[in-house]
Amino acid sequence: MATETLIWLIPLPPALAFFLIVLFTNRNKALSHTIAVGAAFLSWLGSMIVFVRALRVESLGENPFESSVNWLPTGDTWFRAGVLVDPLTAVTLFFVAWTVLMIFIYSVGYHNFGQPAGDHDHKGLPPHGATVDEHGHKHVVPSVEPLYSRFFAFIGLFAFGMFTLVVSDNLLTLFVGWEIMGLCSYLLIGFWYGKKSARDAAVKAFMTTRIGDVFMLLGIAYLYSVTGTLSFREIFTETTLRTLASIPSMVNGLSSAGLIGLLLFIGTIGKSAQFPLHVWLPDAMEGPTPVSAMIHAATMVSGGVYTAIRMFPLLSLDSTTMSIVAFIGAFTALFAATIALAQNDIKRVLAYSTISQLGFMIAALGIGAYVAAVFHLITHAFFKALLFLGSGSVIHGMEHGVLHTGKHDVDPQDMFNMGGLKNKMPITFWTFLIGGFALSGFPIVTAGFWSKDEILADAFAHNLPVFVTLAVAAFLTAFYTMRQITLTFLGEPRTKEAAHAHETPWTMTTPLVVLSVLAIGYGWIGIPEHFPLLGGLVPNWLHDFVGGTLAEHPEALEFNVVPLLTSLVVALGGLGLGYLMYRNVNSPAEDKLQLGFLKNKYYFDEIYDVVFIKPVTWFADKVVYQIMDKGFIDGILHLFGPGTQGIGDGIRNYFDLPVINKFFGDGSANATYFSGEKLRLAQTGRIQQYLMLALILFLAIGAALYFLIKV
Amino acid sequence: MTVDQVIFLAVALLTLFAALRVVTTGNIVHAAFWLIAALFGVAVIFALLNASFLAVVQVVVYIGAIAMLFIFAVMLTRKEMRDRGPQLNPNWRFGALLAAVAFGGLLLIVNGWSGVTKTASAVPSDFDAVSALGNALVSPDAYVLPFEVASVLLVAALIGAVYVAFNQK
Amino acid sequence: MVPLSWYLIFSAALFSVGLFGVLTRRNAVAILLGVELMLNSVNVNLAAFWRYGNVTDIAGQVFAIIVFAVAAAEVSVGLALVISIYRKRNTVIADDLDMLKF
Amino acid sequence: MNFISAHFLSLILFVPSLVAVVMLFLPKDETKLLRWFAFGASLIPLLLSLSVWFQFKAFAPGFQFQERYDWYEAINSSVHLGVDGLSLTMVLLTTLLTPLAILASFSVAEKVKAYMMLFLFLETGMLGVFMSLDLLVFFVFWEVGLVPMYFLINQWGSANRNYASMKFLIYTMGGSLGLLLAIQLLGVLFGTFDLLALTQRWTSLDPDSTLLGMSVSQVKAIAFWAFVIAFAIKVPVWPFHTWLPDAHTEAPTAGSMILAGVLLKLGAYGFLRLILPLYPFEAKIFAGALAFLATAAIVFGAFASFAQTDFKRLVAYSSVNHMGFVVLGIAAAGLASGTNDATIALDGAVLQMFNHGLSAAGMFFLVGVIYERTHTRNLEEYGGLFPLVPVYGGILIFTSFASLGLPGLNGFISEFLVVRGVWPIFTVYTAISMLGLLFTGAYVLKALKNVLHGPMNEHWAHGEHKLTEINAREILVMTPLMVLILWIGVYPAWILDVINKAMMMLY
Repeated sequence: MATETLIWLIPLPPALAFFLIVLFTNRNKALSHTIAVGAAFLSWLGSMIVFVRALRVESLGENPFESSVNWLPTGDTWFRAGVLVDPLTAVTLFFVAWTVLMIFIYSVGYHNFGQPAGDHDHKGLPPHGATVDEHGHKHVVPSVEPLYSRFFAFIGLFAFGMFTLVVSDNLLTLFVGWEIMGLCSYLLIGFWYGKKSARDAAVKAFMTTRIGDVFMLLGIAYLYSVTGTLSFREIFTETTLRTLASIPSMVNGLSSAGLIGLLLFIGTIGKSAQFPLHVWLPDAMEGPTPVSAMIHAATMVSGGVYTAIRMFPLLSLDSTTMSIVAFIGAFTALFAATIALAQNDIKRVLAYSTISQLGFMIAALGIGAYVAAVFHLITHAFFKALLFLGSGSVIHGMEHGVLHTGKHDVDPQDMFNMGGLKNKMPITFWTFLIGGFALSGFPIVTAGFWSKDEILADAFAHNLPVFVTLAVAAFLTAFYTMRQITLTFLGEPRTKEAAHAHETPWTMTTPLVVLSVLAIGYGWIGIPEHFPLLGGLVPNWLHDFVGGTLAEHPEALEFNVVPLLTSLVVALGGLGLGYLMYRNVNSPAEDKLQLGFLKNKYYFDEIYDVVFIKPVTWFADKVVYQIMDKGFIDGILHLFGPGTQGIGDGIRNYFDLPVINKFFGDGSANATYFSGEKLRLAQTGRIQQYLMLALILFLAIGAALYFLIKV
Repeated sequence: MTVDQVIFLAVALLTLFAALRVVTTGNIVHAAFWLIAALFGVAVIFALLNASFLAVVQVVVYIGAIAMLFIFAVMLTRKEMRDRGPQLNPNWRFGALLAAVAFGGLLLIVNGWSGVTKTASAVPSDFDAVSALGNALVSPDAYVLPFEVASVLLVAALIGAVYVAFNQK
Repeated sequence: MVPLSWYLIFSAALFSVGLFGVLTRRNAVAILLGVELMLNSVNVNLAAFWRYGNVTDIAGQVFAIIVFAVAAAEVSVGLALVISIYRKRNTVIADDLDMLKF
Repeated sequence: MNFISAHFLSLILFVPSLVAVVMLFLPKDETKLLRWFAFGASLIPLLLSLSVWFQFKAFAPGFQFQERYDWYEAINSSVHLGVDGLSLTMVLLTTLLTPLAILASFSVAEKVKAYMMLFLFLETGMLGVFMSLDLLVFFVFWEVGLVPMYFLINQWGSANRNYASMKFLIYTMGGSLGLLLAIQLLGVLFGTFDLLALTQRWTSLDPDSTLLGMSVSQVKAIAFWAFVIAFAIKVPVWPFHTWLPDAHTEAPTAGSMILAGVLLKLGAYGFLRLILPLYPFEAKIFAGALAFLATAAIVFGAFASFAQTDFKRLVAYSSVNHMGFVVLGIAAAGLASGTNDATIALDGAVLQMFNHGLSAAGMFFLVGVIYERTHTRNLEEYGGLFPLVPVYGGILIFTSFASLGLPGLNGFISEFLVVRGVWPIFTVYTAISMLGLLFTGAYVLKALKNVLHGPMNEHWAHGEHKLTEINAREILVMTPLMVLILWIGVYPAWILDVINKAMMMLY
């Protein structure tokens, strides 16, 4: 099959799976997940074939696979939509396909496929376990998710959106995929919509990202009207870029490229949960864990960064924009890392770490470290998916314990309820450890080290404040990761539930293993050439390949020992300090970092509530609806009512009644009545009298005529 | 005065007297009989006018059929043989006045008409009025249509009369 | 010869007498009698005008015949009505039959 | 067949009315017969207009399928019918929505005969506006559409129907008063009401000459405003919009479907068909004001919608918001007529009219479905209904997101085209209108959250109040709408191409 055709086909199987499940197989759980996983597999297969074929092409950057069709007629021309696989797309496709497939498989186990239906499970609430009678005594086992099929439908649709976003050759279809993912994110966060927190989180996620989306839409419209095209290949030609850079925008001191870049970047801020639109991502952890892993760690939020990377040639045209991007990224990286220190929910820690790591990528982009950003994007997708799936496995194991003890008020996600899980869940522990070390940037072996090191090296070379910020953030990352590992897996079980935790089924552990391989191995493709000892052993393939996407291939950095040392120190130091501090901590009270402002995320939710949500609700209801519409406009309208009625009354009382009615109306009626009253006497009903009268008249008229004619 | 004139005057006066009795007599049965007399007088007048067919029809149809019908009707609509109370309206005088005025008016018109003094020419000897009348009544060129319409009218009237007078009980 | 005017005057007198009867009699049958008189006066006129006009034109007599027919019809229907009313209201007095008001 | 092919438009136009007259002779108690008869009959115009759609030559300029019959010779007014890409789209929308609305009203049990007849008459009224090329006939149909709608609201509406129907009727009639006078003015000036002839003569008038003692520009300005107010009330443009929530809320379900789906389009159609071609100069001058009002409609419509607790009123206000985009596109086209940007904006506006017809009709229908079962429209009284009615929930989510403008569904295409077209022309207004787009999301999610999500309101789960799932007939109503929503969202070119060519030729 031609590669172009194949690219077109990549997003389709999950979409098809969505429709098949929704329309036909939603009652059959096994069939539904078979279809969904099968579809994910087909997409994975297609992606891998495309990826392999892309590797074989010489300088793919100049000659990408592309194909497009007429989509929208716009005046004289057509808007063309199509697919494009250049190096950036190829590597993104690679990690997206892997994570998506793994998470699809993981979901089968996570939602307890094959277990009995729950005793009291409700649709829209997490399953609560089922009682089974086995070997003569009753015990409680996990129960299957009531909306099992629906889950696979939704993630199918999501995968469609993600693949669409990746293979699009233009901003508009990219935006289509972008928003479809937003919808799925909304639906999946609110998957257990019976919980108020999930419901609110879903709305919050959708609305917050939508703020970014509308700006992005503006940016797209702006770009389209200036350049007349949205196709990446056409925008990123030298002439177009130069035009964009030379036309001033309506904002002072900013070229139109700068403004467009900013508008598009706001979209990324929303989607990738950067400051100040980061508030939705931690709450999004209300969704099922595979969702957190896929949407809110590996793919969708990466989609925001991917878009920013995609638009890098445009962003880099204006230095103001670049500084803003770098600032936002670096600030978010640090800021989110500090919050993560004080979180006790295993998934929330990961959520903040995701925000922080995305900030790393954005910061890298802002300082022009294109390849480093891509590199970190990929490695992060692998190890963060791994971490989330691991945490899901932990939670699952804990829920086992909860079901065993029957104490449902024990939160299976609170790390202070865990401890000592290393022996109970060995596969989970080792894979989680790999993920955690990758996240911390544990030297040499993990992929996270190589990508983070490259960012730090670039930052050191280009922008020192960013370097310092990121270094601190990296330190904190290592620290809270170790805190998490220590609290969760090491030491002794702190609760009975933790003591009764269980390793999870193979459907869940297999993806963990696969991903941990990728989380380690993927780093080796991007080892800088001049790195001591290891440099040159494996060629720095990534740099050459991904760098080829840009028109001007980025130069490889000279090796510098300062960033290398820094990253070694912060990673190992953070990990060591974390272990030391938390190995004996058994309750939140002993944790010195449970500071109010960290725990409450710097009160951002509260501030937004007071500054935006409450005033807007008030404005909408009171001002727009009650005062403006009901009061003012309808008030004026209602004045017309009494007004016309006044005129009407006036006419009636002073003209109609006296003149028309009394005089003409009643007058003529009265006259008729009066005359009738008198004349009725003539109506005797006696035929002879009538005859006489008729005769009199006849005679009179006859006489008159006779004499008149005579004379 | 010729014999004709004497006969005319006598018959006319008798007829008028009978007619007056018809409208003034208190007994309705007598009135019916006086009507027969009046109708007979008119038949004589027809004869005087050489309208022999009309005279015969007057006697046969009017006296023989219509007057008899009246007598039957009178007898059918009387509670008792004697009539009580006045037979004329309270305002009969006014009626009389009107009739008199009408008569006066008619006389006035007759008086003012130039042809009033016309005399009758002799009937041609070869003229057979009865056969001419018969031909005229059935000739398509003449009066067959009014004649037939009249017959239809008669049939309709008869059916209607039967229907109206039919005792539904 | 009798002049035409005599016939006309006789006819007018007969008509007026009949008219008087129609206008003043209380009994409905008697009113019909008056009507008969009036119809007869018309016939006299028709016959007279025939005789004093063109004798060969038989139209006058034809009309007289038709008047006979109409008179017969009128009498039959009129009497039927009188009898019908008598059955229903037990009276033939025209003044009592004053439904034709208001 | 010759007769049909020679009289396509008049058949489409008058078949509903003829059928309504025939229905007069059907027994009034045979409700089943009446319903199916009306439904079957309303399919005839649909089939005919589909046939017209397929025979239509998008690339040919001018009006096609023209028919002309003398009507009022003394003043040179004739029944002149014809369609171009713009009106054909609207005709298709009308003939599509009417059968669906009739199908949707199978649950109406009172006075079925009168109800169905009114609907069919309504269809004729609406189609007449879209088809007629004669101003006087245009006006006649414009008004004809009001009467059945008035009775539909007044007779089959809910609690506050008297107020709502009165407001609807008087308000729109008040607006059309000026329209009538302006049409008469044109008729007196040019001795014809024919749109084609009129456009030519009207625009070629010497601006320095005088007409009826006023300068041409004065006359034009007066006539312009008379037209604008009539159409603005119908659209409705903020601040003439307050009749809409009342009328929509009180109307019976199918009435709201038609009201939102088609009647609002009459106003926008008037702008496109009459104001832009007849008053290019005035349109240019006042385009800024119109764009301001459109932006206000978008923003305030979204805000007001967000503030509602009544489900149906919420959807009604969303119409204000969505139609704002149509007007914004029209305003941009008024200012920059002839440019490529303007064409794109108009493409978007017309497609938005069609799309809003689909999604608003669907939304109103879905509100009606749940209202029929629960007898409440208060959002607070629902809650967690998704497990009870999963199919309904799915359909509701789908339609809501179409109305929200989710990419991949139809609303996005049109809104994007409008934004794209308007951006270079009214940059600031476009930026502000994004606020409306943001809040579109807010109110849609608010509705979904209150209806489907959340803890289940046990009231609807058991016993006599047990909520029943959407039935086959209701799904049948939604199916064509959903198919079109998705189809236009994925591949809009089949309809957009017709619109685009028409817009290119018109302006």
